[in-house]
Amino acid sequence: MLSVAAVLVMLFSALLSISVRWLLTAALWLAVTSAGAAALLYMLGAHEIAVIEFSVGTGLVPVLFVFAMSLMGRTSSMPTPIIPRTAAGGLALLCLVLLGLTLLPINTAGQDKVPITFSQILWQDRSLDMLVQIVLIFAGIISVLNILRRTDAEPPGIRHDH
Amino acid sequence: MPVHPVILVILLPLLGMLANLFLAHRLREPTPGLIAGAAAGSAFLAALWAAGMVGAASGGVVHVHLFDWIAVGALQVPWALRLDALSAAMMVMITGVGTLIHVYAVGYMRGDSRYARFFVYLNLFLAAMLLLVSADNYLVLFVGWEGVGVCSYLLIGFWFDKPHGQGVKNSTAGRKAFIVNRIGDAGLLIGFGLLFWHFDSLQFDAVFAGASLLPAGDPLLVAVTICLLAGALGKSAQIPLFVWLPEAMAGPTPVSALIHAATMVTAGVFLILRSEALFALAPVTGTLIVAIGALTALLGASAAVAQRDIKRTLAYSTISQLGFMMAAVGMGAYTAALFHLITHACFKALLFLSAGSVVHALEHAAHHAADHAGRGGEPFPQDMRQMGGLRKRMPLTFWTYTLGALTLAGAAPLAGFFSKDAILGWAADHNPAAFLALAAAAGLTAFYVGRQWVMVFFGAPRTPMAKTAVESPPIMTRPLLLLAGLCLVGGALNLPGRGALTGWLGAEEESFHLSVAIASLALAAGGMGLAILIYGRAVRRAANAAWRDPLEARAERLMQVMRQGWWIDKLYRRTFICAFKRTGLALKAAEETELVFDRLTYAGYNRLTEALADADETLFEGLEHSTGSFVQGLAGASERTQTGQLNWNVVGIIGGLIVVFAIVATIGALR
Amino acid sequence: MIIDMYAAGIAAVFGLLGIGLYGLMTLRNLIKVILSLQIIGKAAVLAVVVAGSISGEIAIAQSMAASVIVADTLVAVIGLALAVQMQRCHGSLDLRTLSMKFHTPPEAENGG
Amino acid sequence: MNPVAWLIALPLASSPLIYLAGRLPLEPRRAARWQISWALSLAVLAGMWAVFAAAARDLAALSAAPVPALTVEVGALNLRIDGLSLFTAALVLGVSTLTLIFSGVGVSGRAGAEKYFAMILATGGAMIGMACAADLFNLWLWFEAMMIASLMLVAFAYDRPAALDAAIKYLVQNVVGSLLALMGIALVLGSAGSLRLDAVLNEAGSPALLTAGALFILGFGVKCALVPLHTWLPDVYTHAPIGTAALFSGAITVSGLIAMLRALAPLGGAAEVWGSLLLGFGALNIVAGNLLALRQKELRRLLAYSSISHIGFMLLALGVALYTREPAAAQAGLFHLLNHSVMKALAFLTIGGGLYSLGMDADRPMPFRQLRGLGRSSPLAALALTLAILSLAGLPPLAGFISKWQVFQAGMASGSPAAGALTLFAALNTLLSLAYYLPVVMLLFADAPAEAGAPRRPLPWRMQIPLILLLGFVLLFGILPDLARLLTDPASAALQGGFGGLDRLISLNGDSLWRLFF
Repeated sequence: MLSVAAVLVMLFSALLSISVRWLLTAALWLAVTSAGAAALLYMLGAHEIAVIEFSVGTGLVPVLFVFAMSLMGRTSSMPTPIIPRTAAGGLALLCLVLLGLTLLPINTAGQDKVPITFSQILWQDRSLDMLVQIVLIFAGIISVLNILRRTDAEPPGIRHDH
Repeated sequence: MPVHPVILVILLPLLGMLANLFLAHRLREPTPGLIAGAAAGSAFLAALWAAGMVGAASGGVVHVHLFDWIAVGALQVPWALRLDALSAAMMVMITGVGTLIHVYAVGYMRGDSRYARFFVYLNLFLAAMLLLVSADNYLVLFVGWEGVGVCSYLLIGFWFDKPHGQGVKNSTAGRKAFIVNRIGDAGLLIGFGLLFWHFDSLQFDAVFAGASLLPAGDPLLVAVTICLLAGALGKSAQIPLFVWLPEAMAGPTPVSALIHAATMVTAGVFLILRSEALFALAPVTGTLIVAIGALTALLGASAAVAQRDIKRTLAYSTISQLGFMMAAVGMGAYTAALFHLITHACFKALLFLSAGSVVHALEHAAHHAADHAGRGGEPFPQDMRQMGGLRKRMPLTFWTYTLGALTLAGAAPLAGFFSKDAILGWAADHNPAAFLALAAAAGLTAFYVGRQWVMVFFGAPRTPMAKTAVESPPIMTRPLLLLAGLCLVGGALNLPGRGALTGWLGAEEESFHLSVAIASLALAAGGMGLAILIYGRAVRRAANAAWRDPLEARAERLMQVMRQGWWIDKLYRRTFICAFKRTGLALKAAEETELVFDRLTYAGYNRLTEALADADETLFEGLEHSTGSFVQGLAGASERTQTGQLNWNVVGIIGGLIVVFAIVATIGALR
Repeated sequence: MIIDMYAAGIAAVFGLLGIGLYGLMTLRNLIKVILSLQIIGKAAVLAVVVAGSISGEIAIAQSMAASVIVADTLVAVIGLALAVQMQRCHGSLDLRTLSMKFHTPPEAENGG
Repeated sequence: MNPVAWLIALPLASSPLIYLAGRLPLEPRRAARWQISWALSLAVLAGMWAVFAAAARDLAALSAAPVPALTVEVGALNLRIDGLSLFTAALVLGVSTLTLIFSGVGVSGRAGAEKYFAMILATGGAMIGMACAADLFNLWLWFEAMMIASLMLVAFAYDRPAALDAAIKYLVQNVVGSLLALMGIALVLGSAGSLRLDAVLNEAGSPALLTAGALFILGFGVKCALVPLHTWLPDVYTHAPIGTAALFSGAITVSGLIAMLRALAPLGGAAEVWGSLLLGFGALNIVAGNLLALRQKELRRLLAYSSISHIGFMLLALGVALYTREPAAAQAGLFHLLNHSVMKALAFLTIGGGLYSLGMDADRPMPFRQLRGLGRSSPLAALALTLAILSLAGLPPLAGFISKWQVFQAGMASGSPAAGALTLFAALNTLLSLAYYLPVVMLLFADAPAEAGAPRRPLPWRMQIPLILLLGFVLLFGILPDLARLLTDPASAALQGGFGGLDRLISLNGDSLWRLFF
């Protein structure tokens, strides 16, 4: 029952976070969604990832949003959607229904495997993934550095328009 | 391995092209032309050498394998050349006429700002055309086929930078030629696909061997031949794809002579000759070809009667003569078709080059006279109404032109008489309806060529530029003399009863009838006589360019319709082309269609011509608005889906999801 | 009991995916769009863990989920950086005004 | 560690160095440090070519194996270098090298150039890594890394709202796509418990795996611009720096296709389903790309839509390969992929060079008319663009004709009526494409309106070299297409091997799909 409650909290807060007018509130609702997700992850047996999700999703990401908003000085926005809400809702729903139709009945019989610890998998077996993650982070940092470059970095005397 | 002469034939023009391409900026005026001419001339010698090898070869065929090209799975297509009587005859003709035209162009193009580039294109064209005729499989043939298409496109639009919108017109003409040809090419490609699908090869020998195992009239063969025919109709400017050729005259005259009269346009006929083994097994297609050929011969000849432009007359004449060849191959008279193809190359090149000499002279005269002109409006050196009296000013050109005209009209014993007579004689034996149509076309031919001859050379000069024109330089007139000589003796190639060409090709065709020959001579004499009678009187009275064509005075609207190629081009423009440009409502289209039927069923000659004149404005306007654009409408509609807005883009993603999952769910459920 | 958890997890994946897609279609503010992406990202993390839990490969699934969380956070950071820069150069975060400006339809350019 | 791992490690490890080299405190001559990182990048690429040659040699030595592959073990995960990886590596290396040489003139004079060069290498390394991945999730991670790295290439002009807008679309749409693909991976993990790409999943027709495959096609399909998912592509091609456009059209876009094929391989039992989906998307791409290109007035946007239709040709061929297992089709599809990369890289680089020689800004969207007079100001660029466009239009004997012809042939030879009909349809569509290619060629040789004071610059050697090389390839692949088979043969063998022989086929009634429509 706890799991159902977590799911309900998640869906409710996710809905709120995309529908509230104030961006700050939206970011906070995202944090609640993340907390719900962390709880569900814990119940599914993914204890370590639950902690990571909680700290990143509830701690770091909303802070990032708030920081970005403070840089922009924007707090609220809710223009009329270009695509009517009902149409969008219908499309999303149709998409889910078709996905469900294709997928179900899904075989959810659990299997027992020899437990290998998370850290062993993460740092040894899948160390390649870790290496790729370093690439990912490096690329991301460079991207952000490039996007948020200060304009006065341009040296004089270099032609710009060729 | 010693270099085979066939390779040389293709390689020499290619070398000439490369030399001009890379040395152009170092060379002064006549040198690039001389290099190109030398390349063409040496290719001619190599072609003669190659032709000499045909007889010695076993089976009359030499295969020259250069290297592998495509080798994937079942598809094995090498770069291979084929030397047999047909390709040797074509190569000799192309390089021979080509050399003379190169020499002529050295003089004609003097002073052009892109002198060297012209010869680069011309040599490239020769190489492509030679590749086309000497290919050993359909794919190599297609390379040549597209190569000549590109060269033709580049050369038609060669003067794209002429002032007063003329340049734009020239480049539009080039593009039109290209696109119309591509319509045929699509058919050609599908035909190749079918051939490969069924015979697992595109080598001529393998395909023909495979085809010979099929019964005559096999649906596959009919489909293939119709696809190949589509390509041939585009290249050889036959109904319904002839509309590009009259406009192709926008190119320089040597180009018109070489590409759009003597060589490239005969590629369609060549394709059918080459695929003789397939067409012989598909009589249905043969009948279709005869019908198209005979109709085109008539249409071209009648349209030529009404032209005012000296080159457009010849262009329609080419269409008509190609119709003769098409009708011939359709009836199975392959040797006669090849014979006429060769003689036509000589006399049409002669006519074009003579016409070019006239235009060249008038252009220069107009240039000099520009200071003290002013009367008679803008001088237009290709308009025959502005000529007259050139017989005395340009005697050499006059005589060569006369010879060409007589050959075209079919006067004995010139080359055209024998070749045209071979076709007519065969038609009389095999297809009376085609015979009648072709004979009528022959009569019209004599008439329009007589009309042109009189209008250009006789009477008094009708404009200042015609008064001051002088004979062209020797570098231009000497090739004329050589070509005239060929027209005189060309008939000897395949005299009735002692068919050298027939024997060489290993064919057995004989269809000489004295009665047919006499009838055709009578038609030629009658047509020319009538033209001289009508126009001789008219030019004597005419004093300036404002004179009135005597036929136009009688049947103005009919002449107008004929002048515009029986409005077929306009019909396309207003239907297909506008389909690309406008959107219309289906309802309105239905209304307009009714209008068309109303108009067309209106009886009576007077009413018809009046209605046609009306229709010129209303019917076509209506069609233009109503046929609407399917393609462009679709393009517009799909363009509107590209909002560039992220929200809509996501809808696209979700749409894709929905479609894919609908399909996958169905598959899952079906299992 | 554990079966319930799987069902709940699958329901959460479906629900979050739907909400995220709906948000991407209806929201015009760039920041909200990035927020919707985060919601779909959570759905994906949940999907991985549910799948691992079902097949008994929970450790592998956890290791994957860790990488996915990192990637998602990076996406959020970059998206926000783009939004900040957009606000600086263009003064608006409204997707509609953005695209209207940069996607000139061909008609507009030639006047016909 | 197997030395061939340097093919991936070298660019990724040197990428930070290149970035740092560009930040050297050379205060008086700041532009010099960008030239240093340019030269350094070029050196790294040269090193990669050397490793590539070694890997090709090693792989050739293994040719006795049914599907030869070199293995690099990292933990429990492998990197597997087979024919398809080498094909991808050649593509990436070729396009990156030439673009980098080309960018030595334009980009390297601008602030931030060091980031651009570093990311070209990182993107390339990640893409090669992706093609070598042996694990489904690892593949996804490489794919994601490549996307983030290439994003910077799009957003290089950080002060231009249009470029930012393109970057936003690229980011959001591709992240949606990759998250969908990730859900597909989760499904594979959940129902099979294995993520190995060389695994054979016996229940390929089960609902979960069918869903997973469909999610792979859609998810990776965003990157390779399947038609309703393609909408980010025209904006990126139009507003990104010209070098980026060349990289995208030459390598990055098709990486989605390669990732898709890799990810579908374990689900090879249902190859008929994937094949028929790809066939459908192929036809859709060809039509939509052609129709959309018809009305474009901007050359770069036109080329973007033409890319979409060319991707349709690849999808068609690969669809035939999966649907009917016609071996020539995979080869034809990969050959067309290669040719398309060459032609498009040539076209985009030529636009850059041409605009440079006309004295204009190459990184903005470009209406056709700006190209007027290119024939006079830079004959090389005009010739290159003409041939690139004629080749794209499929004129013999250029490269584009041969591969289109092979696709056509493979479709006709497959014996499947559906595949045959679709290929025929595609062949007819090529006609339509001429209507938009030809006007461009005409403009090139028209005279320029005399714009006051527009300086004409000769093309510097760093711009000429890539143009000449690519031009050579367009001609070479047309006349000697068998040369390309050095690359495409092992690649298509690896592809077919990945999907398994006929013994792995589960009798899945793929034709039932067509029966719905015919």
